[in-house]
Amino acid sequence: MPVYSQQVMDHFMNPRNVGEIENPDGIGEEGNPVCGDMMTFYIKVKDNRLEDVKFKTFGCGAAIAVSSMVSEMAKGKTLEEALKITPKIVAEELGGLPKNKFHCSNLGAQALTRAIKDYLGKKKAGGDK
Amino acid sequence: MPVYSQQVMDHFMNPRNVGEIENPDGIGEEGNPVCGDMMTFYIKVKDNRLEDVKFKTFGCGAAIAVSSMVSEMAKGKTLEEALKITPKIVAEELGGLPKNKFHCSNLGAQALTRAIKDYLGKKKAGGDK
Amino acid sequence: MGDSTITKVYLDNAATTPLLPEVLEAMLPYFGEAFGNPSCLHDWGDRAREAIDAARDQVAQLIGAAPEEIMFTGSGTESNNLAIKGLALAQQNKGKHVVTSAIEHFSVLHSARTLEKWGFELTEVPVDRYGVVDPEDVRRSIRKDTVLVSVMHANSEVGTIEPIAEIARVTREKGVVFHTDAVATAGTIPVDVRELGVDSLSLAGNQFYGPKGVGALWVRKGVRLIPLLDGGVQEGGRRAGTENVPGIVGLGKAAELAARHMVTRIEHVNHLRDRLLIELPARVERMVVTGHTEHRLPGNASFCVEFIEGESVLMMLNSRGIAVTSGSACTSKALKASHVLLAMGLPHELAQGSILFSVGIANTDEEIDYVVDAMPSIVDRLRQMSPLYSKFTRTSKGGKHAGL
Amino acid sequence: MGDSTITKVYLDNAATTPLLPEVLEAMLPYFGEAFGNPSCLHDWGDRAREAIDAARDQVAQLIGAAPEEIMFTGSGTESNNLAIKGLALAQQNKGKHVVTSAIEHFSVLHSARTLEKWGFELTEVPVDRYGVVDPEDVRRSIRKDTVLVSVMHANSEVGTIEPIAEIARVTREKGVVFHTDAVATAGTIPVDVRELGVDSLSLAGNQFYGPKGVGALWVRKGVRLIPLLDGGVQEGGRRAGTENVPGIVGLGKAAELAARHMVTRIEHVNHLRDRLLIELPARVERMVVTGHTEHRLPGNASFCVEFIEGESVLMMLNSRGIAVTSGSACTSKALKASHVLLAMGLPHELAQGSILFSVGIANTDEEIDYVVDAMPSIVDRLRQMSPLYSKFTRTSKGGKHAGL
Ligand SMILES: Cc1ncc(COP(=O)(O)O)c(C=O)c1O
Ligand SMILES: Cc1ncc(COP(=O)(O)O)c(C=O)c1O
Repeated sequence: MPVYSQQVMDHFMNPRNVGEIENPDGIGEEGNPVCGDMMTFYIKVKDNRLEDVKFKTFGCGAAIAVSSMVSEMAKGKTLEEALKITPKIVAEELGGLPKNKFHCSNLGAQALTRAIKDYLGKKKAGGDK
Repeated sequence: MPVYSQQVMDHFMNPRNVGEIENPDGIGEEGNPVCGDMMTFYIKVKDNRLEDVKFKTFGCGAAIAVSSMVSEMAKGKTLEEALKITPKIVAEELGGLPKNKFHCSNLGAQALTRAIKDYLGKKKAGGDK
Repeated sequence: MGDSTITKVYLDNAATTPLLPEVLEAMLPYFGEAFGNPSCLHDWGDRAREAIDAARDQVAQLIGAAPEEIMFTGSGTESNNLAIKGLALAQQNKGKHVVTSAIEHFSVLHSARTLEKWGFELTEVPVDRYGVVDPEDVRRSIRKDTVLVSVMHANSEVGTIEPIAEIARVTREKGVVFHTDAVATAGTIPVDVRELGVDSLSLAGNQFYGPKGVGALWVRKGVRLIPLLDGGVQEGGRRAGTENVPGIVGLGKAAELAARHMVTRIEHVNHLRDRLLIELPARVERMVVTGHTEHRLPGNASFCVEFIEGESVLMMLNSRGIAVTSGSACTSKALKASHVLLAMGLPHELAQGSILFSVGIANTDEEIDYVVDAMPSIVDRLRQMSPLYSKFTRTSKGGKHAGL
Repeated sequence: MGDSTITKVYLDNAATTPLLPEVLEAMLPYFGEAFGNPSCLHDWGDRAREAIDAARDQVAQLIGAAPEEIMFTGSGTESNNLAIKGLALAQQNKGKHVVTSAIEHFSVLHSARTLEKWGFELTEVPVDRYGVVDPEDVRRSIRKDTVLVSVMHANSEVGTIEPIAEIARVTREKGVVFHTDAVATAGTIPVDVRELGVDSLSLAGNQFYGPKGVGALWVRKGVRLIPLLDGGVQEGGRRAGTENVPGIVGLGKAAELAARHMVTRIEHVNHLRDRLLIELPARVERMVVTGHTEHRLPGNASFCVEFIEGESVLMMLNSRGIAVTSGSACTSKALKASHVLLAMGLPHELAQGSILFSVGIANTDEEIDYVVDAMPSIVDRLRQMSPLYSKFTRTSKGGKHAGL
């Protein structure tokens, strides 16, 4: 499908890290079904690193590919590194996205960020306790 | 040429009565080169009949065919009969004309009428003399 | 079930249909030695002019019109633009109010929006949950200054056929010009402009096995229209530009074939369509039919699949060689849910899961087997990825599903 | 001289050109299995989309443009309507004055007249007796509220090529958008939008051995344009409607071939054209060349024949199998003398006798022999019928002829 790059097609047809994590350290949700795309990211953190990243996505081909790519890029990274995953980098790693699909790459990075912040918030709350 | 009927094509390709009459009894001119069509009719009258009719025409295919048809229809008719040749009858005899060529059939009948009136006027003038 | 040799199934005939070989055959001479310009006064011009005159007769025949009332255009979209803008502008000193339905094709809706920019007012009459316009709603929407009503004959996205003759009774009573967009119906189901009672009707060749790049607009004799394309005097001065002669010839031939084979075509595609309408929801839970059950375009099998999004279904189907459309994706490429489904009252998330199978005359029972077999695992796979589906399974699985 | 086996000679390439077999070849797959709708997200859609993208590259290449600046339309007429109306409307709060030349094609002139109805003012700059626009006249016509200048690249009726680059220098200096109608030049002579310095340029496939029913409009990136056809988001939202895929592919192929063979084509048609320009007036008294001698379209041999009317010459030539055009007869079918010739200062009666031979790449020396042989007797025959000619012969035969 020339609208989408080979990388997008690969991540769409064989998405990495689909699923949920039981008792995740952080959860991040972005988008909503009304606008057509919704992503939930689950993370497991160990020694400040993303030991595991999983996602579930409702959305178009790009949304699924972006989620998959973000999860793959994030896995194994430190939290600081993972927070530096920008929509632009995600789109580049996917070999580009059609203009009207840019917002999907925003959502992916945002959902991951939310999950990390969720973790950091909980940790802080836990530390404070 | 389906824009023109077979009759029009015949009269255009083989126009009858082209030419001038030396010392005509009447001359009628209609139209002008600015508007694209101009016809001159020459008549010879004997015993109130059109013994001879000739024309010269500058104009489109329809104008030439109309002139030819009018000349043929008029020849041998009495003046009264010839004055009854209307544009409509000319167009009918030609198997119809395209809408934007109707004015050509007007011109033909008018030029003939003018030639007859020219003759009648001269005769009157001559008779008065 | 499922013939293992099948690798490609085209079920997107609502987007465009394949050209019939007979139609191409009819067109070929006009790409060859009969290449003349119909406006020209010589043998080449004559041959081209005769060809488009013959095509005009064929199209007129298809819709019960007089040939001189038919104009050829470059697309269904152009026909609709010409009708909406041309009919409204021609009457603007009578009034500046136009009425459309809420589920018109964008070529009608956006033309009406352009009229709004030019100072017109626009009323969009609603539809019910099957996509049907109520003629009484049209009646209520008509004002003293209403100059044009436009309601489509059928909506290709959900297949619903509108009560055009009933609406025409209202517009005639009110003395308002009535245009109908018959792009989805002309050449597919019987269309007779006198029986429908409309004043203007648009159609497109590529919807019934004719060529792309050619459409037609019928306007009842005596109804005034301001041209969209100014220039030469082609098409009676109402649509300038050198005529697409081969395209017009193809449209004519397609019209002739459509008229001749309409009954058998309808039977064929409705048989396959009915299989999809019945077998898919039987195999896929929470896959619901959209549109009207009875007043429905032949070949149209439109659904919404809960918890997943249409484009991803479409892409998965494509990976199995199956071509379909999601919502109005093909014409809008927009990310928004179809305006048609929303106007029918479907919730956004359900509308996102729209998927349209449109059957054509070339499709077979084996192909339908293949599709019915492919669909459940695709839906399943996408639902396994969907956070909406996990929420649904976590909560009462037997609960009421959203919408419809 | 004159090959007796010749029975048909097409010398009306200005009206439309025959389709090249290679072009039809390129189009055929898109009438066949590659019939998809380019907007659709499946393999059929992809194949069609790739095809129009490739054609966009080919057309861009022909005129030195960026592919994304090219829009496909349904004709040269549509391109001109879109440009004139679309560029003017997009700037109407900057000003409501447009400038064209007096010899534009009706698709430009009548679009400008429509703008007048919408409250714009129009200035038509004159031409000299060769049909040339003076860039200084354009400069003088530009006012504070001028938003668009449109001057054609060449006039196909008399062949005159306009000083577009010079005019563009003026419009750029004044900051006014400049459109040029290159329907008669693109694909025929070198056209480079950057060298010309224009902001918008229209072209049509059937002028250079491509298909009918397809044109293109180039608009410089960043220049705003209001669409003419509202609807889907095809062509970047600037021209809605399902694309004429085979037509677009054909236009692309024709553009590629035109670019590749331009030099040899020009040599060929100019050789034959020059024979007509020299031999016809040598054989037919008072047959005068119209248009510019140097800045002239290849293949264009335009004349006025005194004392007779063009259509009758055309019909006589047609009876001998020779296809030509008189004035703008082909596009206007009007009875009026060509507005182009009148703008060049020719008297009406002379303008009535206009006759255009337009040579194409398929014409041969033998055909020119045949035409040169046929012409004197035809003119003679019609002059024998002409009252103007008898007046002329009766008065001083050696006198000055009218006009020129
Ligand atoms: C109902 C309706 N109207 C108009 C159109 C526009 O036709 P086109 O895209 O051929 O211009 C379509 C296209 O599918 C349609 O379904
Ligand atoms: C200079 C010029 N512009 C525009 C056009 C219009 O092109 P079309 O009739 O293909 O729409 C023509 C047609 O010959 C032309 O010569």
